[in-house]
Amino acid sequence: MTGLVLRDIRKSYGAVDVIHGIDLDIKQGEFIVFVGPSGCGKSTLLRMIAGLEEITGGDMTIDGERVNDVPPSKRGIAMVFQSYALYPHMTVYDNMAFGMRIAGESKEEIDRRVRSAADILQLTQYLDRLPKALSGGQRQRVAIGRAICRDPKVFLFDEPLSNLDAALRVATRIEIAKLNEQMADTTMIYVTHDQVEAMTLADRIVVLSAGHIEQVGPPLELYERPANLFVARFIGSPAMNIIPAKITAAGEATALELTGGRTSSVDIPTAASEVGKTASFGVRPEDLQITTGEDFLFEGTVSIVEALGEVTLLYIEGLVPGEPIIAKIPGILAVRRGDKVRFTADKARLHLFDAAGNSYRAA
Amino acid sequence: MTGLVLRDIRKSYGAVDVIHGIDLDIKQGEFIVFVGPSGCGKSTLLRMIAGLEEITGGDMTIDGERVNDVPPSKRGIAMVFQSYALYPHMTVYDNMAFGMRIAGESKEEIDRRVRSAADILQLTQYLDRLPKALSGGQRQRVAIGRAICRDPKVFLFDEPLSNLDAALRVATRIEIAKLNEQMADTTMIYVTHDQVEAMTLADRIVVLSAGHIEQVGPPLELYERPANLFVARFIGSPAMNIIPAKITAAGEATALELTGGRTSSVDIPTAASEVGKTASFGVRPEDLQITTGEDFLFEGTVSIVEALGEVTLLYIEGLVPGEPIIAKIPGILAVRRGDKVRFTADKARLHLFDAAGNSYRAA
Amino acid sequence: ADLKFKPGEDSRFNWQSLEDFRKGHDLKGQTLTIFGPWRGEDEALFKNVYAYFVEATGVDLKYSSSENYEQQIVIDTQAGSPPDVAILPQPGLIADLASKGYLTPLGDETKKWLLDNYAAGQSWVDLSTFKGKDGTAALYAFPYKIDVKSLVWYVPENFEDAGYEVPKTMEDLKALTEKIVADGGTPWCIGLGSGGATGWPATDWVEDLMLRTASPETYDKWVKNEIPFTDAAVVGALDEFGWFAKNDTFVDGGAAAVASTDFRDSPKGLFASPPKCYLHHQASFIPSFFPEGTVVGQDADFFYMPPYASKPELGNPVLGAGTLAMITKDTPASRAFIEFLKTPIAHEVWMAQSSFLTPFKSANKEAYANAPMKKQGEILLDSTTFRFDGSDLMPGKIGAGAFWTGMVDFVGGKSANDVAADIQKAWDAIK
Amino acid sequence: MSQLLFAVFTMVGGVLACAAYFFGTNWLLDRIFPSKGRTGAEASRNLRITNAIRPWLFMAPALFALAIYLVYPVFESVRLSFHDRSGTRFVGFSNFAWMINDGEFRQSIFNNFLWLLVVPALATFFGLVIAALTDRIWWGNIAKTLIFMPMAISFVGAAVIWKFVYDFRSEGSEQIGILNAVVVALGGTPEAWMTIPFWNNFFLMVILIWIQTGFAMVILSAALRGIPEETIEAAVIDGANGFQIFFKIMVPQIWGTIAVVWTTITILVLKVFDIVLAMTNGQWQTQVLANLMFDWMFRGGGDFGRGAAIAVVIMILVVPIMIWNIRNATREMEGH
Amino acid sequence: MIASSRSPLIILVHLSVLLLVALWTLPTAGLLISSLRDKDQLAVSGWWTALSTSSQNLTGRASAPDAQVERDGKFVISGNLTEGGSAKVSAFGVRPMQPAAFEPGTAADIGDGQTLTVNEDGSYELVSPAKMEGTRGQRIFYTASVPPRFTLDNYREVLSAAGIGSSFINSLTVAIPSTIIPILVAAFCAYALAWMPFPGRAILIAVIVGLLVVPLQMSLIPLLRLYNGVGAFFGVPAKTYVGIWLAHMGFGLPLAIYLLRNYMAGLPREIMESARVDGASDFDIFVKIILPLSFPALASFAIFQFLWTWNDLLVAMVFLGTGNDELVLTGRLVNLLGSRGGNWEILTASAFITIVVPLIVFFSLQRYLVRGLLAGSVKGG
Ligand SMILES: Nc1ncnc2c1ncn2[C@@H]1O[C@H](COP(=O)(O)OP(=O)(O)OP(=O)(O)O)[C@@H](O)[C@H]1O
Ligand SMILES: Nc1ncnc2c1ncn2[C@@H]1O[C@H](COP(=O)(O)OP(=O)(O)OP(=O)(O)O)[C@@H](O)[C@H]1O
Ligand SMILES: [Mg+2]
Ligand SMILES: [Mg+2]
Repeated sequence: MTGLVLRDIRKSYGAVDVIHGIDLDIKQGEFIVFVGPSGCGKSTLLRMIAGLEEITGGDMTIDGERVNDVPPSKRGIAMVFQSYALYPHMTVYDNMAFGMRIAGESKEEIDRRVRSAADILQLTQYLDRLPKALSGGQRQRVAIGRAICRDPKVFLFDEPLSNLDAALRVATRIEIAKLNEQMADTTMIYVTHDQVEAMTLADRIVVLSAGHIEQVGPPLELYERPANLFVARFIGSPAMNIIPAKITAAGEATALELTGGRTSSVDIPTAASEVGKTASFGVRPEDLQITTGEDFLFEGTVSIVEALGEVTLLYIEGLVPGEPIIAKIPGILAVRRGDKVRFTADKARLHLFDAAGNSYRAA
Repeated sequence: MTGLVLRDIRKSYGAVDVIHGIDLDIKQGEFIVFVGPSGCGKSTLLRMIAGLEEITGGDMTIDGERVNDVPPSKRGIAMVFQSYALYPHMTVYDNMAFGMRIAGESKEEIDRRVRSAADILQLTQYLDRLPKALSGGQRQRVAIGRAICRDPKVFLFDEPLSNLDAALRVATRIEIAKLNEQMADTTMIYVTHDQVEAMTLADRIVVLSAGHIEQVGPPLELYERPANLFVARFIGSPAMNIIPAKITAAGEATALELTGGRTSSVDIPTAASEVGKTASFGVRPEDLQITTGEDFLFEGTVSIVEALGEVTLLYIEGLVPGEPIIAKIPGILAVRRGDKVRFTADKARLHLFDAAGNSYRAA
Repeated sequence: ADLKFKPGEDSRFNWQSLEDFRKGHDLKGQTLTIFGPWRGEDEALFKNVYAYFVEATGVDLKYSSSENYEQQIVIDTQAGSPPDVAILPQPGLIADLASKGYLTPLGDETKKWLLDNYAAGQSWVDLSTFKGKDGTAALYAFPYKIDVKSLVWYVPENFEDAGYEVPKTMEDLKALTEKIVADGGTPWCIGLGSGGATGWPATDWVEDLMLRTASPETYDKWVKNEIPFTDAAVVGALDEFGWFAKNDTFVDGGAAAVASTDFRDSPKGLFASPPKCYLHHQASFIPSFFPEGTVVGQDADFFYMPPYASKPELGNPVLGAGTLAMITKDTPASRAFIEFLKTPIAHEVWMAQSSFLTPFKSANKEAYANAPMKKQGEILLDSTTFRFDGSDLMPGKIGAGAFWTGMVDFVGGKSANDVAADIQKAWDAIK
Repeated sequence: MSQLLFAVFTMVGGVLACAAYFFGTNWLLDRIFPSKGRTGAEASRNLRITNAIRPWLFMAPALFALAIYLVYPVFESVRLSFHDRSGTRFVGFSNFAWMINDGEFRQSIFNNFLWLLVVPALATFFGLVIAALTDRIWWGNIAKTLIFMPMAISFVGAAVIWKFVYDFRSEGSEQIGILNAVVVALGGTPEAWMTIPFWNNFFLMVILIWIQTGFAMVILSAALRGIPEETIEAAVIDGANGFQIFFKIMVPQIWGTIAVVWTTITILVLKVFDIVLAMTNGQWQTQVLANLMFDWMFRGGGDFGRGAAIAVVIMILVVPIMIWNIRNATREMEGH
Repeated sequence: MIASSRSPLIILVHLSVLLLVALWTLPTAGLLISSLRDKDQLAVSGWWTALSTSSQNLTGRASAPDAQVERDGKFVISGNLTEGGSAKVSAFGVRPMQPAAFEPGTAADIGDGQTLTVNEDGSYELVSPAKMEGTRGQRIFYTASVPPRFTLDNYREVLSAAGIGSSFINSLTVAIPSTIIPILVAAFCAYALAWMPFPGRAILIAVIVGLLVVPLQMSLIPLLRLYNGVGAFFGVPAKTYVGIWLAHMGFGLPLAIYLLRNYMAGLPREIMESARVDGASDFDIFVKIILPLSFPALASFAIFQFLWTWNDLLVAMVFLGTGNDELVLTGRLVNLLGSRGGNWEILTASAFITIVVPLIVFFSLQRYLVRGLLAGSVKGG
């Protein structure tokens, strides 16, 4: 049971290289989430796994068998397309039943599975409609329904929840998680832009950037120990605050001088050779706390206050010119625009990256 | 400057009634966000405002003039379609320039505006591509770019950021906010499923459900004082926990008996006539705190722990059968599945709804 | 325009007639449009003729033709944009045009001219006289360029090798037919195929045989349907044709092949090796479908389709066809053109180029391009009876419709009586 | 050279004049009822007016040409159908009465129904199959060109071509028609295909199918290429094989176009006459309505009354197709 | 899709297309080969026999007696039956009924003491003890295997016909505007019928479909009358290029509108809406969105309209005339056929000459029948 193995997978459209060599081992039954900036190649990679896109270079094996040239229908996959790809001439019911009809399932079985999927996705009352009479979210749900009606070895989801409202999104996410639990042998590969989805669903997250892998690992590992600046910024919302710094002393803990003059020390060991080098100091918005004491990490002026209800986002100017530091403080605060605020943070939750952007912690 | 006024707007597709009578006053320059479950009629309403969908009943006026029959091109609107609706035969540049060319802008002006929009949306390197060679997110950005290139009286956005990654979404969101600030006279109407977008961007949020308005108000008002159960559940993620209860004593504060036997009291005044009635008690996941003391609100067994990094979600079974209570606790917790945990909450942040679902607070 | 034969040079031509004509006709600056049936090679030949007319009058002459000339002339006349002069091979069509008032009578003078100058003049006048719109009969057309149809073609050398003689009577012809079969050969090549006009060659057979079994008056009544198609005389002629065509051993390919063999292909059997047949009944135009290089008179020849010895009272009837010129727009130029056709030179020039026969007595027989042409010309001049192709005289729906179809049915196995009844029914329907 | 210049000049002039009409009238309309830069009420009133007028501006040249070239002749035909052979004397329904009693007419109606059943269905079917098959092979364009060729060949050419197919020579002599050559090679006896009653209709139909497949192929191949690729990909993922994709995904999505092609060929079949005219001219019981009409119109001077009466029948036969199209169009517009 | 292109099914696809192409081109191939054959062969043997060496019964003729030479007291005529000697004689005879009576090389007695010898290579020798008389040579029947022989004579004949060049230009002058103008007119009309709401739209569509059936022949006379009337009124000739363009347009419009409307109605609604929101008028939308997106439909219709006008004879004859300077190519070629239309060799060659231009048009417009023109424009089913 070797699952899905990608070896130096490459893709180019004519002269445009889109995927630059991906190596990835996906175990059977694993839930893998691809994240990455828009246009980094997630959909392309997914489509290559599905067999819809020719693989320009490299090898792909499923269960030990090279599948580069195996047609999609023989790969045992189900896929939710980013653009839905519903059959415009079929009703919702038929859209969902199509795959099973092809597979020759019995009428009752088809009906049972379609209705249960429709139930989960709150589509029951739309079963007789054509896609063109559905809202965006409803279409997306039909696309999901079509995939979960089938019983594949590998599930591929391309941003399946992007057009759903929060409640439905949570509900559907949980359904997908359940599905994953019930079908322990089924591999799921999932593309999303939603941090919560990525963090809650994934066994491992693959962070892609411009056609290559930045980091692969379980969600919390990526959150707590991002391998590099890119991952650090990408995982977590709002993104990690990065402050240019200089290493002033190495050892078990590293002492730094931040831009703006304040000094700090982080619980990350560095080699003596690093002293004097420039580095990037990182702290997540949610790790910042407001303090009135003197032992603060930095101080700044609030330029924007965004009250989201459960939390409040503060945009702090003054440290890195042009790039506000963001702080995410629970609850609704009395802070106003223009206030000067001091912040502190737990030393263990600070991050440090070298000039090339790689984490010192990982090293 | 009366802005946009909707009076008893209705829409039906044949026999299907989709919009059941919407009354809404939008002031010029306001930023209005429509939220609501998938399929509730947001896109339809937006399309009616744009003039793309015939208005079955009611009146719509812009600046005091009835526009029911005014064609889209005369309404001074720009729109981002949920399904992008790019011109497939034009490059990204031409897609964005189209509206200005029609309006007869000068070449330089067009170029300037297209390039600046492309810059904001990180599309500069794709300007010469056709839509079919773009990723989903890139297409969506082109659609946004097309709208912001123009200079309309009313901006209509239908889920413009749904396919973007978190970082880009934040960036674009901020751009839209800036745009809104710069163009103080421009009304913006925005459909989204993203709570953060809704909360941060909106002057007022309109919560729609099944074709009618549930509540209209500034974001924090909706969060803090939802008018009814629907809004309460809809705003905030994860949704507010609702626990059936019975009013045991009325007055300045109301005393309750929750399902499961615990009693509680909320800082909401009720009339004496309400005593004995069933009600719904609500508490937001983020308002719950773990306590070890005896003064707890309720106790339950943790069935799922979702660690998202900055917060941890706990699913608590045992109170309402089949419906877990969710708690959102900052940080990464040591709580495990199966643990028994006690929760408490700030009295001021509790909610109470009558049997019909309306909030006692609002009354 | 270049003149094919230099005026005054060849004594075969009556150049004087051209000079005489030139005097009374100056048409400089006028135009004349002629619509005719001749295309391809024929058109070139005709061009050489009218060149003299142009040269003499200075008229600007535009000739045009069309594959679907029948349709074209109907459309043009109906729509009010007819040519000045139309030349058509179908008296039936001309009758129709005349009855709708689209033609200009040529006048008594022309009638008299025809009576005087054409051999069997009365036949020609009768042929060219039609009822006008008001119902009065008048001479509307001028016969010009005749085809003789009563010809049987053969290869003299094959006859020589087999020891056959050219038959002088119909009885001989039938005997020869049987003899060839007895010798192991196939006597006849008959092909009725002609695309949409399939069947017409058979009508020539029937007409030819009709003239040899019944009186010319009966023939005239027949074509006017004054006797029904089912008349014994007609059925008899049909059966005569059937004797030849419906006997599998008499025709190449058997009776079944007759209807579907193209008339243009069928004479090729004469020249095959070994010959597929020895005899072929067809009009004077057929040599253009002989294999390339065939010299008429040497490689192939014809004899007059003989009459029955048993019916001497019928004499030597000749079946023919031809084209008739008429004025569709009365202008001096179109009048002049008809006048031109009355000059011997208008006939001789074409005679000298081949494939042209004329009953015009004043045209010099020596002008014929070759011996076979001359021989045909003599057949025409010697005929005691001349009759125009009957199917062309019948109404279009019959002569170019039911009759054709009937003949196809006939060779396909239907009895003569049934076929005649069918055709008569169709005729009744259009009355 | 001067002729060439003249040709180029007239061509450019003609096309430009046509383009100028559309630009000009449109510009004028916007000029007369301006809405840009006008105040609300006036602008929207003007807009309503222009919106009501503009469709007719767009359609005017087409409607004009249709009216003159097709509608007017239709009325003329109807008028003629009540008149005698020269189109001058009113004769009431006698032409129609004659028609019903005419055996040839009944034969034609029967044959026409045969044609209507067979030709549109087969031509569309082959066109569809070929369009689909050639769509994804590298030499598809070449294959399509070859199959399109019969369409491009002039009718006279086609007649010769089929002569070389159906030609019949008696048994024993060398066949020059390939069909009989094959029959003989297989040990059969040659047949005069065109003369076998009833079946000869089908031999004629083969010719029209052979020609019209190119038409169906071109139109359908344009439609096939408009199918969203993703739906096919989705079907591939759903495990559908080539046939299932073709019949369950592609065909339903271009159903509208298939109907259009079918309708067009059906109507064309109603009008078909040149094949029959050239091959048999209606003999051996192959007569069809259009050829019958042609025959009556032009043979030997023509009988306009009867010709027109047959034309009227042909036009009446198309009415069901028109009704069906109205239904389709209204349904489609509701869907919008 | 790429991955599936390697499945065994694709071989089946190749094979079936091959079969269909073969079926469809076989008749035309016959025409092509026939057009390259000697005209006498056309009606005598099947075109497919022309491809291989065939055994044929032929008739030849010895040289005329005036070519005889006296040799050893005998009179001899010799020569070769097969020009160039490419054929191989397998038998010969001197009587039509026994064309294969003698082996090559044997001396056949033909009476009067004369003997004839024909050798395999076609050379013959006629030996007579007495001086031969007459003007014609002795016929010789022989069976020979003749290698395939093709000739361009038919084409040469057609192409060298007078006036073919100007007819070609006439045809183009008729066909090109007759293709472009109706497309433009029909496209506007189709757009209005597909996307502009107005009362009576469905009926209008149906009427246009109905007009497809109007038989061309019915219209000719009333129309020509109209033309003559208009021509007389304005004092211009009735038969002009403008007249024929309009006629072709009128006859082509129903199909054009029907096809184009169907196509345009299928374009995604959102694209049009988006343009409308962008401030585009109907005219803008038509010119800038609909036209470019309708290229496949426009191209396919253009192919047909061009073809019909190019191959048309009837309309050109009626509306342009049959005179020498107006004759279109089809008219010119038909006229070459002669009054009785029997010259198949000209028919075959001219069929191929006329087919060239439409095929070029087809091939060059075919690339507009593109795939995925709408890809990336909208998302959803
Ligand atoms: N043509 C139609 N015929 C019938 N019902 C339709 C049609 N178009 C849309 N609807 C229905 O109208 C309702 C509102 O659709 P709308 O697109 O406005 O939803 P929405 O709020 O935008 O949803 P989403 O968030 O999923 O995009 C949906 O339930 C949809 O099914
Ligand atoms: N046909 C094509 N030709 C050239 N480039 C293409 C083509 N299709 C996609 N691309 C490019 O490939 C890159 C990867 O596209 P892909 O759709 O995989 O992105 P993605 O990661 O799914 O993005 P998103 O999150 O926006 O959907 C993009 O930059 C896109 O512009
Ligand atoms: Mg993507
Ligand atoms: Mg929507």
